Amino acid sequence: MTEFAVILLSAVLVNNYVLTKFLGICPFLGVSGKLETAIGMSFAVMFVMTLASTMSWLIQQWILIPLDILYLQTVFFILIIAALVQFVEMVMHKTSPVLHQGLGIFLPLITTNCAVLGVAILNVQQDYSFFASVLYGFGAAVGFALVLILFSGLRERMEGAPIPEVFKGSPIALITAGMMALAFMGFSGLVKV
Amino acid sequence: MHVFYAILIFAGLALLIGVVLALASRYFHVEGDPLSDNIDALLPQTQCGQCGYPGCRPYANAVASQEAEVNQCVPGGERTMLEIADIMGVEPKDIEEEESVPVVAYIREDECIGCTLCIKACPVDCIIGAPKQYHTIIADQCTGCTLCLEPCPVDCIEMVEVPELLEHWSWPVPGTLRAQVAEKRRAVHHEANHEEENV
Amino acid sequence: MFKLFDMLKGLGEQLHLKPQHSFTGGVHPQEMKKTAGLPSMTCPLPKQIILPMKQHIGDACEPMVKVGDYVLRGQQIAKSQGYLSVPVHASTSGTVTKIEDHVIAHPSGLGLPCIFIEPDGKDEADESLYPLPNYRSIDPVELRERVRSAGLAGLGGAAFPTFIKLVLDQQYKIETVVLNGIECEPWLTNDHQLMLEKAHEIVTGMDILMHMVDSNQGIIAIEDNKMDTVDVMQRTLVDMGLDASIRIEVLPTKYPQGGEKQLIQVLTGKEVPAGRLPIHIGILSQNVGTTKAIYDAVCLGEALTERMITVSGDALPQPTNMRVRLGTPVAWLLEQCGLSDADGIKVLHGGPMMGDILTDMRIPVVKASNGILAMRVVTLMLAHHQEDPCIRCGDCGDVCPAGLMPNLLAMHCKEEQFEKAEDYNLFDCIECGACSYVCPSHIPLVHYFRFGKGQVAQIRREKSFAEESRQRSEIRDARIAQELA
Amino acid sequence: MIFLSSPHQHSGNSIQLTMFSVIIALIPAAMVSVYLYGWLAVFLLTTCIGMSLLTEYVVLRMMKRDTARLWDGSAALTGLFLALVLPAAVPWWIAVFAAVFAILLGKQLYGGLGYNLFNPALAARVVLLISFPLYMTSWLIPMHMGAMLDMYDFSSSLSFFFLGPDAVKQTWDAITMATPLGYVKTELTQGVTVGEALANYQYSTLNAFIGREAGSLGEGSALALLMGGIWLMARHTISWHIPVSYLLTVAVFAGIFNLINPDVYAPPLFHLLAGGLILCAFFMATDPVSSPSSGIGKIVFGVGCGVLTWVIRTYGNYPEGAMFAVILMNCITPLIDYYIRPRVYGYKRGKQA
Repeated sequence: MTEFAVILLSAVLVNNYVLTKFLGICPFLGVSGKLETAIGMSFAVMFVMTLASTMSWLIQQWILIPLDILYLQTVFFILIIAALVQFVEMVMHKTSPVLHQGLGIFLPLITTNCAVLGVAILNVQQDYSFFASVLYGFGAAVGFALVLILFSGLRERMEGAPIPEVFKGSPIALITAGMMALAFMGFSGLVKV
Repeated sequence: MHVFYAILIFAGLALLIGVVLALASRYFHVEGDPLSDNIDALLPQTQCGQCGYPGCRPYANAVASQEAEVNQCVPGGERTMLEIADIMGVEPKDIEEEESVPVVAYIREDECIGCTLCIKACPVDCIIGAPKQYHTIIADQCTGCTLCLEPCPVDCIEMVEVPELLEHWSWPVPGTLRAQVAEKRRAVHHEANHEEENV
Repeated sequence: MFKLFDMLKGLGEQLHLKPQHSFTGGVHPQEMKKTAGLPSMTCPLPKQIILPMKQHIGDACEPMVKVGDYVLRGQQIAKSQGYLSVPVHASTSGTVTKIEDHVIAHPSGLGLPCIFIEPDGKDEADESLYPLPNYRSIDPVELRERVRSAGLAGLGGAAFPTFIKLVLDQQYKIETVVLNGIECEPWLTNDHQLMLEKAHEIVTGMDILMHMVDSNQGIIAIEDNKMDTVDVMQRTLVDMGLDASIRIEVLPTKYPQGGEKQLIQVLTGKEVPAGRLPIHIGILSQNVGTTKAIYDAVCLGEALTERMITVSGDALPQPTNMRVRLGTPVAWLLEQCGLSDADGIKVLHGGPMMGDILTDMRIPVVKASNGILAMRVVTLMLAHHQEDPCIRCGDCGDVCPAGLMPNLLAMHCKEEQFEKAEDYNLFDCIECGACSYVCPSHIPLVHYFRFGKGQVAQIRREKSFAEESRQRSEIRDARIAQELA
Repeated sequence: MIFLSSPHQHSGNSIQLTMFSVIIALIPAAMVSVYLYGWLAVFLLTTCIGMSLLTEYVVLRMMKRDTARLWDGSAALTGLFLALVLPAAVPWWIAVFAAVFAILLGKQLYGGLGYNLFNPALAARVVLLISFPLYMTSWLIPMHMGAMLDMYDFSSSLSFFFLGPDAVKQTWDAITMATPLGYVKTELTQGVTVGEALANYQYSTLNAFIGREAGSLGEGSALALLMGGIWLMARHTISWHIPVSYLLTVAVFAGIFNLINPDVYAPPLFHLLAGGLILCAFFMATDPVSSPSSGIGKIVFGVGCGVLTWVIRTYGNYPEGAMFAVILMNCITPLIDYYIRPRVYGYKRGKQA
């Protein structure tokens, strides 16, 4: 039980994907303009990441290792992730066209998102059990979602602020992300992995 | 041999996923295009044609199918452009917003020859009259599109400013000078009249 | 946790305040009630009376007289158009000289059709409304019609047609009649003075109201800065034998306690649900001046032609309360109080918290005019209208009686994000001004809300117009298609 | 003439008034710091405040903004805050760096007063702690403990401030000591119990309360800070919500865990008086710009700060969590403002009419 809590806490706060591993920066900066889209993106990423870590574990254990074709790991993982993203996009287009429009290009981009591929690869590297790896994928996604939603709240607040012209947009967003990363340093040592 | 297996398995898996996705795409197929309805709802429905399309609906269709830019609706101004850009998920574009006061068309009835050409031009059917009779414009329904000015053979239609009503008055943004508001209204009105003289 | 918080708050309120309930927020501006206790005087007739065709909230009236007609005091000169409307009466006898647009007391400085009367000085009264002194034996429906035809609108400042509030429908049984003698605006004392001078008339008016809505519970609400009126009212109640059914509640002074919703909350602990009216929770509240006017209309048969106005302000040599004929120009009123030089002075219509700056001294007083204040510009917000950035201190939210977050609301209005502003309950703002009053950055918050409300209304108008146009255009397209076919 | 809506009267409150009352409220704490560290405290305070004002002035000029803003008191206040959260032993260039960072990156780049997302002083403090951990965790032995009084005269202090310990023929080890929080944390990892560690440290609650323990310049004296904080609350410059909920949460968490295992978890009073908690609770977390607006939001904010402070202190690598907690909660402030709103008149909770 403690082990699982440690995995979750570590993935969400201490080794946050965005702020300490610097993975998934592209959607982090791209879809954080509005709170609503950020929340939609968070759920999409949570779904994809959890499933991707589950599937990658299964493929790793049942296909890649038995057949000794570990060198095809990346290709297999990308295939699975791409299919998952495609599936999510179709469901979303059907159920929530507005969110689909809002996420725009970033939804297909999850396919090549380093965070999603990263979670799949890091997962198998760490030799987790099946449940632990699902939890790890989920935790990483929750961490991503947490940071993305917080960041979009901050960016919404910055709207309309008289920020100097040269710092408007990405520069000030990156400075803010840096400050957040520093703040998250406070969590270091929280769990000893 | 080993490589052959690997390729086979990879191809098999890809095929399987392809089939699942194909089924899913059939199951989750999206009917129609709610997008153009949504855009049409944002347009001011002046039907003025300034966007280059014959009315608001065609422009909405064009935007939805990404044939037209989001900044072609002049009467809608910046607000409409931003709203359209928002639902299209594209970057807002500059728009030439002209400062304007609301105007409606007015027929000088003693000059009207009753030719009905303006009635045919009006996109919202707000000119009433019969052949050889004076025509008149229902000011409450006129969108101010100016499409009736051109066809009139005797140039008896002019655009007049809608009088500012106390009931429809609203507070300007804080810091606005009273003199500025009056001045702007006067200037725009003057310009409109001036243009008319030139035509 | 919210429950705990509410509990703590309730506990705090019980410890601090005498009455059982209070409203959230509120401020304590300097009272400046200089004219309190000064006997009221009658304003002499001006040289010209200007009567706007709309002196109430609702639809404008239609003139019934022509230029050159001779009219009597109390004669109806304009009839109401539409339901939410009350007629206008000549406020003195004289000749109608013209009917044309004239600037009125409105922040826009725009004009409305007005009837101009040149008084002949005889002040002859019209007798068409007969007195009904035995009101207890008269059908409420007839009394309600009297209240409407006498032109009564709320004299507290909002000028909502009075008869609309007198719902006789059994569906909404009115339990409690509240007499609003709070007068929480600084400077104003007209209600205060009226209660001192016309206690009998006010209590009778209240009795008429209670008869009309068949209620036997009345509350007279007075703030504790007017203790002299409490004595007078109490004595009057005892004299008239009404002290069993009507009680006086003395409330600690706090602005905006006189707001109808706030007062109801203080007296009963109940809130008027959003989008509904006090009658829906069984309460009828009327202002002191209106109640006195009800007495005049019913027992004396007099239409509303005169009202009590506080003429005061830090630039006025002789502040006083005056009984003024409706339609009297403000300049005339100020002249009577010794104001000759208007340099560096702005005149407010209403109190300093909710009133407007008058744009013109020729503006006539109307049913809604409860105060005319001549203020030196340096003492007004106008003097430092430059706003500093919002530091989000939240003081505005602490004082908001409606429980809004004014700083965020104003920010959304400023950035023209009106949908978000509506989400933050823009339309539940009562514009009391408490937020702007305390803002350390001098942000004109109420102004932003009014701007936002106006813009939202305009957008809605435009949307509905666009929808109509779209339908007409579609019908036309269909017709053309048919003709071609 | 302009269009101007009612109200036409004003309470007379202003930004300047607010800022200067906070500065006045911090004067007792600043005086205690002078008592503890003598001339060094004076140097640090002047450097921080001076550099903050200078940076503010330069930035305002560069951005072509009204330089009168300099006197609204916010830059001076940021400088004062900054000085009070720095250890007394930092060299001059750290103070300068901190002031420039706080004003430039913490405040002006975000659009100046009213737009900063994080408390500028705390943001600078966090950056320093992570960039210069040695300087930021070396705590000078206070003057009254009397070890090296000769180091504290004017000229020695000056040389130390500008040239470091070598200039006064000292070594870091000789002139610094651990704070109670840091000491307990280190001892706990060695398997020593809290009680023993406190006894070894010769910890006294009274000393901690009146501020005779080592620590940052202004965080020592709970007494001085409480005086200022309660005065501010009485003036309604700050509301009670954040300080009370913050301190209460820390006390409750510490209390519960202390009851469960007093050997591992420090007692509540120790937590309350230690480190920068009281300074943060009364002066940093209540920074109006970066904290929520509504009363309920403030309580949520305070509780969040409390939980994070205790968690970081107890389980994290850093002995002191208060400033991390406040900065982390600053990130959440916009969401709190968005989701947690006061109940509007005429609505039931949850926005139903």
